[in-house]
Amino acid sequence: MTLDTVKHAAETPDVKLPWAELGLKEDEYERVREILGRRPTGAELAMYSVMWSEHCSYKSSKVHLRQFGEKVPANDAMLVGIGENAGVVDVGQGYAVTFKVESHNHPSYVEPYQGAATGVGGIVRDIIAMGARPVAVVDPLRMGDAHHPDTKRVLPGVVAGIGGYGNCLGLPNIGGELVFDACYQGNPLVNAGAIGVMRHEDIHLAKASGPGNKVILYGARTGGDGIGGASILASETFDDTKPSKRPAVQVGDPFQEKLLIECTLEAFAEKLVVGIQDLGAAGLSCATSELASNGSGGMRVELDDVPLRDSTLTPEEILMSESQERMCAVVEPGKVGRFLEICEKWDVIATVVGEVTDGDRLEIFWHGEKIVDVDPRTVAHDGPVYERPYARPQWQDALQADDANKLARPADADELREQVLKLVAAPNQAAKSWVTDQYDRFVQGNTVLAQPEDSGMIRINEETGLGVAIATDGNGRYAKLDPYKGAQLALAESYRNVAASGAKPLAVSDCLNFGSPEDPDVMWQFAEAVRGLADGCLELGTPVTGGNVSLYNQTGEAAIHPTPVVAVLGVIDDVARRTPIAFKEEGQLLYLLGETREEFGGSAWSQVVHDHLGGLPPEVDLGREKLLAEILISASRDGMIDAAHDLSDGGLVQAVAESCLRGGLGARLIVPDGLDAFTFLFSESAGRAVVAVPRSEELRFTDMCGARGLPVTRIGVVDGDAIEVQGAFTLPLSEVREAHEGTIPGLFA
Amino acid sequence: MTARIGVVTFPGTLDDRDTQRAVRVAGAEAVPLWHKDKDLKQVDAVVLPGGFSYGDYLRAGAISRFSPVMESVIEQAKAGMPVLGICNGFQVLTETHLLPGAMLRNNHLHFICREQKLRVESDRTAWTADYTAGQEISIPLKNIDGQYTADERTLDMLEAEGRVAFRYLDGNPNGSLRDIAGITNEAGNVVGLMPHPEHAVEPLVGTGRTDGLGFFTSILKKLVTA
Amino acid sequence: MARVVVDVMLKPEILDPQGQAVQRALPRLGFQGISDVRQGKRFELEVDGPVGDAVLARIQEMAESFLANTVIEDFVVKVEDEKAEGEK
Amino acid sequence: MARVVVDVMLKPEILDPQGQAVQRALPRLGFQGISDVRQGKRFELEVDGPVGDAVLARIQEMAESFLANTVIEDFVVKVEDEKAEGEK
Ligand SMILES: Nc1ncnc2c1ncn2[C@@H]1O[C@H](COP(=O)(O)OP(=O)(O)O)[C@@H](O)[C@H]1O
Ligand SMILES: [Mg+2]
Repeated sequence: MTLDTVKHAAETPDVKLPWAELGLKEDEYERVREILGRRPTGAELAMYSVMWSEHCSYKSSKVHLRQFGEKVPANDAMLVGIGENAGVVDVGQGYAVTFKVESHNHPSYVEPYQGAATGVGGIVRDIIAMGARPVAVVDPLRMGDAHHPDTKRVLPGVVAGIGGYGNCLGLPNIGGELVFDACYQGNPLVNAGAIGVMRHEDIHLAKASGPGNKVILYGARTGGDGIGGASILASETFDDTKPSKRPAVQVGDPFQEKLLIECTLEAFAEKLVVGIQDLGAAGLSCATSELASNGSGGMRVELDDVPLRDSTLTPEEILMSESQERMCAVVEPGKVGRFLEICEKWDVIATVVGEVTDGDRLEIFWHGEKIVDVDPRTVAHDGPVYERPYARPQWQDALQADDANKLARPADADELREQVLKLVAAPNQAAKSWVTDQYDRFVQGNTVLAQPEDSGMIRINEETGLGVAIATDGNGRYAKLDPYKGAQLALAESYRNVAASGAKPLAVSDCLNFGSPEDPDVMWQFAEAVRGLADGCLELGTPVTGGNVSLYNQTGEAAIHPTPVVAVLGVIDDVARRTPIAFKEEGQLLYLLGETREEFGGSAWSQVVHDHLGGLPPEVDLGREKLLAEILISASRDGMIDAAHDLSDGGLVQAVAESCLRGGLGARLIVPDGLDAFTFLFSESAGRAVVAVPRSEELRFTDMCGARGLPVTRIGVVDGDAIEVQGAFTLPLSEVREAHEGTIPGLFA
Repeated sequence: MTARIGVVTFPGTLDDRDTQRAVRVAGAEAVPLWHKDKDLKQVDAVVLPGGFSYGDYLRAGAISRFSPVMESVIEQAKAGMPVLGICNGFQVLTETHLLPGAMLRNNHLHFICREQKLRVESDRTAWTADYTAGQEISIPLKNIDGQYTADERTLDMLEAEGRVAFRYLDGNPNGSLRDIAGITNEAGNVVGLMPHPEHAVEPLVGTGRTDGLGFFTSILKKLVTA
Repeated sequence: MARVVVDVMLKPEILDPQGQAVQRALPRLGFQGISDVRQGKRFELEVDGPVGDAVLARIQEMAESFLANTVIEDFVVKVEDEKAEGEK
Repeated sequence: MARVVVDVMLKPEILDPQGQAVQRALPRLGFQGISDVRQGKRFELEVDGPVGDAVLARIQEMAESFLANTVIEDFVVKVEDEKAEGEK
């Protein structure tokens, strides 16, 4: 077998390469030839094909994602924006926080445990790569029908994988979601988010500058993971006899990753690192081309120096391998010794594999021969950009016309009571502690709030009490009815959750999960959702700092509901004033903030009682969301409320039930004038929250709401051991608890 | 004068920084100890904190047990130095045979993280003097290999000698025999338990309780008055 | 009563963090000359009645669909020869 | 190069939660006639050079002090007969 060197490629222009098998389109391959002025070598083709994939190049989504950069709200918190491994925001007192959400959907369907585990591993490396110590993770999940046998395979595995990896890494899991819907049956969504904290001066970027600086690969050895494509390249074109037995599934090694975190942070602390990049999708191809293209010069890499787990790997495979738990650092020559010492201290394998050059080429060598010679920018940044056609689906009007407000409502108080129980016991509304109890939420000793609170909250400074909060939300049912509003409702809910716990919403990360971009219906959903989110962020003043796009979540013609998952990060100057959801003091007054309208489109009630999805989602009023957030934060600051819980799917009754169960006390509710009991309990109007106010603060609180123009309605009092809706029904808390807490263990334990 | 309490870090230890914080909150000085280092830096007591040392890949605690630092800890523990093993630390202590028995996978096979009620059965150990025997406390529990097991003879001996230091209340979380959550050696200087007192020393974080602080104040008083 | 053993090992190309951790620990414990360690699972099944071909086929199926995760693991089914045991 | 296998199983008197979970699941999956399941570990060691008595004694020692926790586990060390392999 002859090595396909650059020289060889130039001399043999007519050799056929398996570009189609590697996922490139004909025009894309032609573009590569044009860029290089010759045919690519096998190694170059490997690099272009992975870097120009949908996953790495965002070729279908780019034209839309630009809006996040264009519609940027005036917000001086943003320190690093879109384009880096993760965005960074200023949270005060010299601290910066980085956070991001990513998807690991498909791998988690194939191998739930390892797929989900390596998803956590990947997002955490993005956080380390920014210079931060990871301090928490979150896991927004979407699964198929709760009663489907395959869900019993996927969910327990996913949960065990997220726990297995995150627990072993020592990262508290402080939030997430679990939503079931048949639309996710063959395409479960496993999104994972992470937060990291650093001092401003510790921010690191993925760039290789300074000719002569060394490129160090450290962490796990490189194996044949995730290189199906490259194996084709190796076997079909260059060596037909070679067995292409390469694993499609990666196995995570959280212990290795823990060592990686500690040794990287130690190197940062000693200021040894000029630039850094994690190895995720596209492995070394991505790390070298991105580091080089973001830096000032070129880069030269000796592939023979990469430590291998499998000595039969070809150079193409080494370049494409997605072996987990690896990082790449750029270090000045004088500091290499110390860097390697730190790696050794932590038993982490580290190897100098190349150096920054003063040229502008990325050159990669194998057995002394040059097998890659490219302008790294053409690999990392000049990928194809598609203007995919999109159009409002023909079925959209009919879907919206199928009005949920016209569904049969409970005929009497008994039926109402029954539906309340049914709602709180439905898999989507039921308690998720069977899941969250498999996650360590206490490790690191800074967890202020975790599930089932509205947001997860972490203290970042023990002396001052400075903390951050995070919430993630995304209602695919709303987004299906109207993707523009659906995206804004996801943003609004996440924003409201952060504010309800007393923190000030600051910035956004998102994970956009959609079907195939080649379907104009899906592309329209995507375009609308991005437009909605960008407009919403502009209005709320919370910039999008980064995120992830996951497309092709569909089986045959059937796409998942458009599912934009939005994470909002907030800051709280002193975690001592956080607001929990629990009703804990008898006699405290319950107030409903915001307005309740007859809004049942996409609601939990319409799903649980009628198995219906149609009509319009709730109205969005972001001005109102802002006002509500301000009131919730002021009330927390001035000690006017003891509990707050945002209202979302399931409406008021769901929120009250959760707050009662959390605090172990009941509530007596009075249906306000102008509302019927059904609408009061089940409507999903946005921009609302329920708060518990100590009697001594009642006047001050209602005056504040009045003065600022936020509708506020007294709806009852914390009392007894039942949820009583006056004039309608009484539900003993024990009965509510049994219904709410029994479902998920009943299905999956 | 205050006491110097060493907190060991193995590769994969997770709760070392929390344990150092708990030591400080109690008013003692926390001294980080490194697994490759035999030197105990003249500490007065040692805590082996929780986590997944070496990923718990062979068996929880099995690989760390052979570290240089443990050679010294074993030697000193036998000479009477107070040693507390929390969770993974407890597992290490059973692997070294400083404490009898062993840990199995939880009977339900899941990692479990929850607030756990315990009864302090013995206030005669170096780490529990600030509690009273029979006192009920509530601290976080979080593990997957937390099912305590030992043969009947050992269990009977532990009971007879009053060496069951903590017992689970309100439901056994993992199938541990005789609801055992923690035990002590004969001399009372070496104590191991699965739940995490270091996560319950401040009202604002964790479960919001401070029921775990007594471990650290117990040892501090003992050392300072000694 | 017969015993059937199912050995389940990660496929050779799959990373085995557990085996690696053991291997790396060996030199520190003073054991030299072991160039690779893989850690897998061993299931011992006590079967009622004789283990004929039909039973073995069922166990094979059970191993494939349940005991092993064939995405990442290989397995071997063996009827145990009771006498060969007991080396310890 | 030779392969030595160390099988580690929980002692018979120790409750085996993993084996039990497997056994409980079998009837639901349609597998009858298995009266007991125990789950243990299998270590495959690749030894440089020939496996003489001295090497075996060392591995025995390694199993006893490290691979198994003899408070709860028994172990068996076997030199693998390469030809007997490959049933799958
Ligand atoms: N939906 C999105 N919203 C905002 N930013 C996005 C989105 N998707 C991707 N990005 C940004 O594009 C950049 C490249 O993303 P990606 O290739 O996933 O990064 P990485 O490889 O570090 O995970 C990142 O800065 C990421 O935050
Ligand atoms: Mg990255």
